[in-house]
Amino acid sequence: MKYPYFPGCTLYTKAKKLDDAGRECSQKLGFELDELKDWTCCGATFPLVNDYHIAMSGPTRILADTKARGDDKLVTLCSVCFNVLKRTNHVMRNDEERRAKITDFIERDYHGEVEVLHYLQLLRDEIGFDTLREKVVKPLTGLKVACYYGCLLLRPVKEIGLDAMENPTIFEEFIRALGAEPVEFPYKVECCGAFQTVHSMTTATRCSHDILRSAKNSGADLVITTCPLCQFNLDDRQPEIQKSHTAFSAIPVLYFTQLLALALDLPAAGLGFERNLIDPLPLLKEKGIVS
Amino acid sequence: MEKKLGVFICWCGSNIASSVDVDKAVAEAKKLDGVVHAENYMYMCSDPGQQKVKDTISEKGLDGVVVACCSPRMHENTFRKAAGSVGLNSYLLEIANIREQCSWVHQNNKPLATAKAVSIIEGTLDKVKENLPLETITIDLTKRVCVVGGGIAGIMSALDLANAGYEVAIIEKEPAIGGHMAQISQTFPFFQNVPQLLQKKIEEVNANPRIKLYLNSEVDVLEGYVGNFNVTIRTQPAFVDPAKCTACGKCLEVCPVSVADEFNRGLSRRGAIFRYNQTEAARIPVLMQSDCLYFSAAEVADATSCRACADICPEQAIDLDSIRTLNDEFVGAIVMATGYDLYSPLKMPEYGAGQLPDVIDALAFERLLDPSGPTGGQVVRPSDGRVPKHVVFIQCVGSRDPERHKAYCSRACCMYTAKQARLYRQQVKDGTAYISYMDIRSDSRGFEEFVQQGMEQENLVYIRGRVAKVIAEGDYLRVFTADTLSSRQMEIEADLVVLAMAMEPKAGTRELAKKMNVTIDGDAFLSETHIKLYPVESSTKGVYLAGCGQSPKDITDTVSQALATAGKIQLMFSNETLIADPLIAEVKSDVCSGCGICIEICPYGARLMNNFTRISDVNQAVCQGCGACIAACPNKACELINSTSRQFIRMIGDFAGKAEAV
Amino acid sequence: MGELVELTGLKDGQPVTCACALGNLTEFESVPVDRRVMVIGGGITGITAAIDLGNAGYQVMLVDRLPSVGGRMLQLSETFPTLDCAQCTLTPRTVESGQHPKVTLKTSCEVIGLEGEPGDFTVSLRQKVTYVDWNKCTGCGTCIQKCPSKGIALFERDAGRMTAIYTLSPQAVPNKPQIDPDRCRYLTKGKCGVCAKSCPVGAIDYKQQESFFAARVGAIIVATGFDIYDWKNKMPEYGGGKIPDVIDGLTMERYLSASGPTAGAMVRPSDGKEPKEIVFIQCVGSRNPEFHKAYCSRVCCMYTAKHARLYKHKVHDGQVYVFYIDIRSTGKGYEQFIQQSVSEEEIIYIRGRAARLYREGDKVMVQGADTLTGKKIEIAADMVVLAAAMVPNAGAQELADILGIECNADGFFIEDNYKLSPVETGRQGIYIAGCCQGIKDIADSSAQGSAAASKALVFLSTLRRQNQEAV
Amino acid sequence: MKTVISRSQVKGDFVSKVAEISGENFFNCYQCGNCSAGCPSVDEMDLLPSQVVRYLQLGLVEEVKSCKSMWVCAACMMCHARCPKGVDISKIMEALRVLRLREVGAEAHIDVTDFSDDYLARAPQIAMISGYRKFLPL
Repeated sequence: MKYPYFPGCTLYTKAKKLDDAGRECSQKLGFELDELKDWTCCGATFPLVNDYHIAMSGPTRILADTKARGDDKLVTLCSVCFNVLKRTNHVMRNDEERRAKITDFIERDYHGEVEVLHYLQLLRDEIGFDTLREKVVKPLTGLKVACYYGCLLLRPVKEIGLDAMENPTIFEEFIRALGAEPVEFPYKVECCGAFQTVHSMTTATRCSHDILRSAKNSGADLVITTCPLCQFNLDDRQPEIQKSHTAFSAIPVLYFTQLLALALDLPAAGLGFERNLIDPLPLLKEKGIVS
Repeated sequence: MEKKLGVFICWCGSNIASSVDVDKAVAEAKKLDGVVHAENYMYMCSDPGQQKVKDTISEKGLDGVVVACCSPRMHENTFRKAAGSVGLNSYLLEIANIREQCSWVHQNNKPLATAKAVSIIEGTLDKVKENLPLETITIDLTKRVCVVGGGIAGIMSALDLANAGYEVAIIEKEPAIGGHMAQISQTFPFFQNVPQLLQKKIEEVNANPRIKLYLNSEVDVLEGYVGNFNVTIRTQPAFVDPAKCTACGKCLEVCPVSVADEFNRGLSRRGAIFRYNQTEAARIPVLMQSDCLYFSAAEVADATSCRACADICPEQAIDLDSIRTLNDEFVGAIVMATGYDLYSPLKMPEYGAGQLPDVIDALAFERLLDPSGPTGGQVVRPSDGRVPKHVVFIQCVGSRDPERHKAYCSRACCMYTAKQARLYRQQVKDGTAYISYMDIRSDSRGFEEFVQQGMEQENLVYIRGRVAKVIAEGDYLRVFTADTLSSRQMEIEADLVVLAMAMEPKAGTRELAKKMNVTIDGDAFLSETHIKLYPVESSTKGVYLAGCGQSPKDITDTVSQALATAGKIQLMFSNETLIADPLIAEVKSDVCSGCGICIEICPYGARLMNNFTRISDVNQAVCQGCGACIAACPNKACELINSTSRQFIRMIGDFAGKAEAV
Repeated sequence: MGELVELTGLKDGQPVTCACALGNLTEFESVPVDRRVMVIGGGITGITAAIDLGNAGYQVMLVDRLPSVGGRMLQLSETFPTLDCAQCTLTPRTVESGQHPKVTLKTSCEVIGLEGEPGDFTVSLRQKVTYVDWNKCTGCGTCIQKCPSKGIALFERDAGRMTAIYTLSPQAVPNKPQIDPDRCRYLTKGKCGVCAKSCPVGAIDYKQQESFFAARVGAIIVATGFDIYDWKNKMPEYGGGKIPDVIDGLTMERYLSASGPTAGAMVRPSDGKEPKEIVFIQCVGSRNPEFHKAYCSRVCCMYTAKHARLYKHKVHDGQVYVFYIDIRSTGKGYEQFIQQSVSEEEIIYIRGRAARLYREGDKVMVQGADTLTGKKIEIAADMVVLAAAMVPNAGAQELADILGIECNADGFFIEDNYKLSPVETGRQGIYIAGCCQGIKDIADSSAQGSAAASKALVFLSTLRRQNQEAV
Repeated sequence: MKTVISRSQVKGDFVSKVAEISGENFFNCYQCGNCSAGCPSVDEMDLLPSQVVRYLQLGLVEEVKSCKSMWVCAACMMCHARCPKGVDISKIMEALRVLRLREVGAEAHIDVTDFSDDYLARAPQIAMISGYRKFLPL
């Protein structure tokens, strides 16, 4: 089975590990991620004012390209890209006036025909977590995982509709399928500070601390995310957090595809753990997941 | 011979006069064929206005009248009565609706509105020309009442009616009457002991020979019509024979089942056989079929069915094989006192209800406060039985939330929350009570004072802001809120959180309303006919509404409403028979082929096949003149009296003509 | 009360001495006393109770101090939350009460004494002087057209003018005029007499004396209603009634009413201009235990929102500000009504009391605060409407003493039990309903009217049964 | 210091513009404060989210224009997700931001030269691009 795939800028560089693992796993799981040709940046933020059409022309073009290939689905791995494409698609489907303006501008014909899927969603709805459980080679037994959703995978619910806003479960179901144990923690849908990391670092640091503390208090060994920005904030803020909160002990923050890869017994070496600021290997070794 | 017609045009203050030129309308009306009199007046419905109509009828000997004013719903009766009082058959008077159907919808086009008004008047005149003088129909009246719901509304209504000398049947779903009031500890604003108040009323009910109780019962079928309802009542099997049972309690001890106790809002557990509550009225145990192993064994293979309770009972009072029963009650009127449920806290995941044991709803807190409750009236945490030192009460949970939950205000929460917080503080002297609110709604006599006292004497901390989230941290709860008055985001560390959940109509109200053919609103509350003039009358004649099934309200207002239904029914019963409108269907016996289509189509069961003549008769008492059969009849054998096809075709002709003119 | 002594001697069938009394008293007395009820107060509550009892076959005497029934509701423009015209809703009921064969209207009439016991009360009443023989009067209205002396109209809340001989409204039931002795030229200066001359049936009687009569009834329903708090004399901070463009809510009703003094045109009192910026202030005298009334007047939040909405319907480019403490919209559909008004009409609700009003040029300066922004707010308004507290009608305490029932410190009649007997008083056979028991809206009032009627019915029918069983 | 409110200011251009491009009706808000209660950025804010809407209701333009809150909003949309009246404050914040950034001579709110090399080496593109979009003049 072939799925059109949009990696996005970050996954091509800073978050390569997220991308690589995702692609390799797909083969193990019996489907192929078929990367779009000459794709462009999605814009990284969905324009929240209704007169900022130019910001939507990028994502619209990506969607129109997918349609032009004759496809009706588009898969993404990055929460940000997912959110931007999904919301753009929502406008294309429901806002006649703005759709006309934008498609005229980029000279493409598009009415929101494509369905935007997140990799997780693909696993749940197209592959099925039960199938996934069967394909797992190395169950991550004994690993306590805090599934951090963040904002963009879920909100706004009416437009994204991936899962419930307050108590989503897709991520936990995924983790159970891998044989690991998800821990409930109250901050799983709170914000990490997002792009404030380039403007108000204190916000990002404080938000990250709340999330990580809550995850640790709930007994988590590590935190997983779908979003490079979340991963960056949660991982890279930790040294600073430790300065201000001496009691705080570090906790690794991984991409969900990295755990997936481990469970499918892909070599840990190829998973780019060296890029993690907080090294997960000691923990993974201790848990007997990597030798 | 042609009728002498009169036209009376009402200004309705400026409601009509501002967009319809009433003088021009009069002038135009005078020109119309058969019209011998036309005039206008500021309020035709007023005393002098009606006097004009009466005087003109007698002076000019009118034998047809059209009053052009508001909807016939408002004033048809008013004017027909007036006409009748001076000897004109009231069915020769018709209303031409030139307000709702004309002036209100054409406010910025006076000439057009005026022309339309005139054509409406002309059409109505043509109808009147062919109207027949009619006499009202009399219907038998059974002076017995059925009250659906044994909460405080049903009890008070039943007591008044029974004391007035009428027989009453109360249908209660639960094993005991008292409703939600039985779960409540004390009242606001006077801290009266609710169990005592209620017990007195329950005893009055039990002592009253005219009141018959159907417990564990529901309405199965409703047939008939005002004055002559036949209510079929389905009663769950009474596994315990009250005549034999001595309430020794042995059965309670041996039952192996343990489930959450609904009456105590899950704060305690009970067996499959249990006492519904602690009131004297419920001393006889009841057996919940759905929980009992004897019955579930039937489904589960190789399970030996449990008979522990039946076997231990020294009186052989328990018969596990007893069956449900059906009874018929023939009554003249029905009171719908179906009451409310609390909106499920599970719909508020952000408050952790259902997951966090120390987040409870308001009725659960009432159980904690009740001396006969699961904790003997001690406020303690469900999780570990500790006395909570910091309690956060959250108001408007699910209420005033059009986006995700209920748009309406649940009315009683502000007051019972203040009461609960005060009672808590009176019990836990070193405790703190925080109340998260948007607006404090203490609007009845003594309520405002009650809340203010709470702040002054029990130092209740009111925080103006909606709570965003409640999470568990260690063994306490963290409440994320904001105080919009000090403009601060706040986090409160609480031991217990109490949710003032929205009130919603009792589960099943929708279905019941359908059975009783009573209309409901978008939130499934029972609809009254007119919020001011007919606040307790339902859309179906003879069916009355009381209590929270109609809209959320406190006990006082519920009781007022219940008494009002009793009053309305007493005055209906003060006559020996009922009078009905003769504007119903009739059958041309020479045209009817007896195909029976009308019988299928009639929503009131008013059409019956006459087995002797083989044509379809009309039950005059039941027919509401809806016209369904007229539309359905393939042979045009049915007509609505005084609304015949001929009359309507003429009226349409009039409008069409005018339409071309404009 | 000297006359009371001899009055109590009155027996059934004794004719009423006063010529201005309406209604056939002999018919009222044609039924046994346990089938007669007196309703005191002819507002929506009293009328509802009276008609219910009449329809139940009881003879009812409906007593009101004013010359015609209808009460406060007749003064209202349109009613929340449906915006029905109050006239259209009420007039059929007033008319019905006037025409009902079993209801006897006693207007311009006051209760002055009570004897006897539950089931057989003897109520003494004073028939006030009207200077018009209502039995002769046909209500043709010529006198009113001809009367040369004009003055402030009670019914119009100072917003309109009326003649010295008047009916409260064009829809008055009964439609019989009476003379205001303080303004009548003949009665003050001894010359004029235009009404007497113009009356086709010679009903004017300048020499008319007040008279007294008694009525025996089985039960009594008290529905004496409310009045507006005397803010003009008690609240100097709001101009004490000296600022022409500061009016109270009930006066606003008259301005908004199609049948009001301005025929529904939205103008301000001072110069008849259309107000473009209008400020509503809630809780004026209410929720103020220190200086005024501790209680909440319950209906102000809703009628203020209604006023704001009706105002916007008339002045599309106008701006509305509402000073409030808490928005209280607890009835069926009320919350939705307020939220819709705010969203659609862009009404600005400012959370805080207005501290002071003063006039500057042709503006009314409003000094208030918004506790949500934490700012002191000042608005230069064209007009200000005060939602003044509602209080029990004058004389509630006296009536309570006469009837032997209880009144609280605020003058509201006290029921037997707040929860389970909201309309019964400490005294059997006497019931209370409507705003005299506690401020409430029309829906709750009329429901209570029916509730009181029910209680009276139950009491009397039980009494009859007991008597029969005794025989 | 007292605040004078008038019709002209309540219906001022700036306020109307914010309403227009955000597509939100401020008068839907009944000031329950739920947004402020759940907002992650409040610590860095001078006006609570609910207050920003409040100021717009009253047309207090200057305070709103100069407030820090719009700049520290992380557009996490939690406020909208829980708003009982369906007001999307993230849109209002964005509207305020872009109107400020569209002004002639609008200043930049971040400076790329501030960022250390190893920060730039690690910070994901999405962070930088979002940053440019949210904080640099258009």
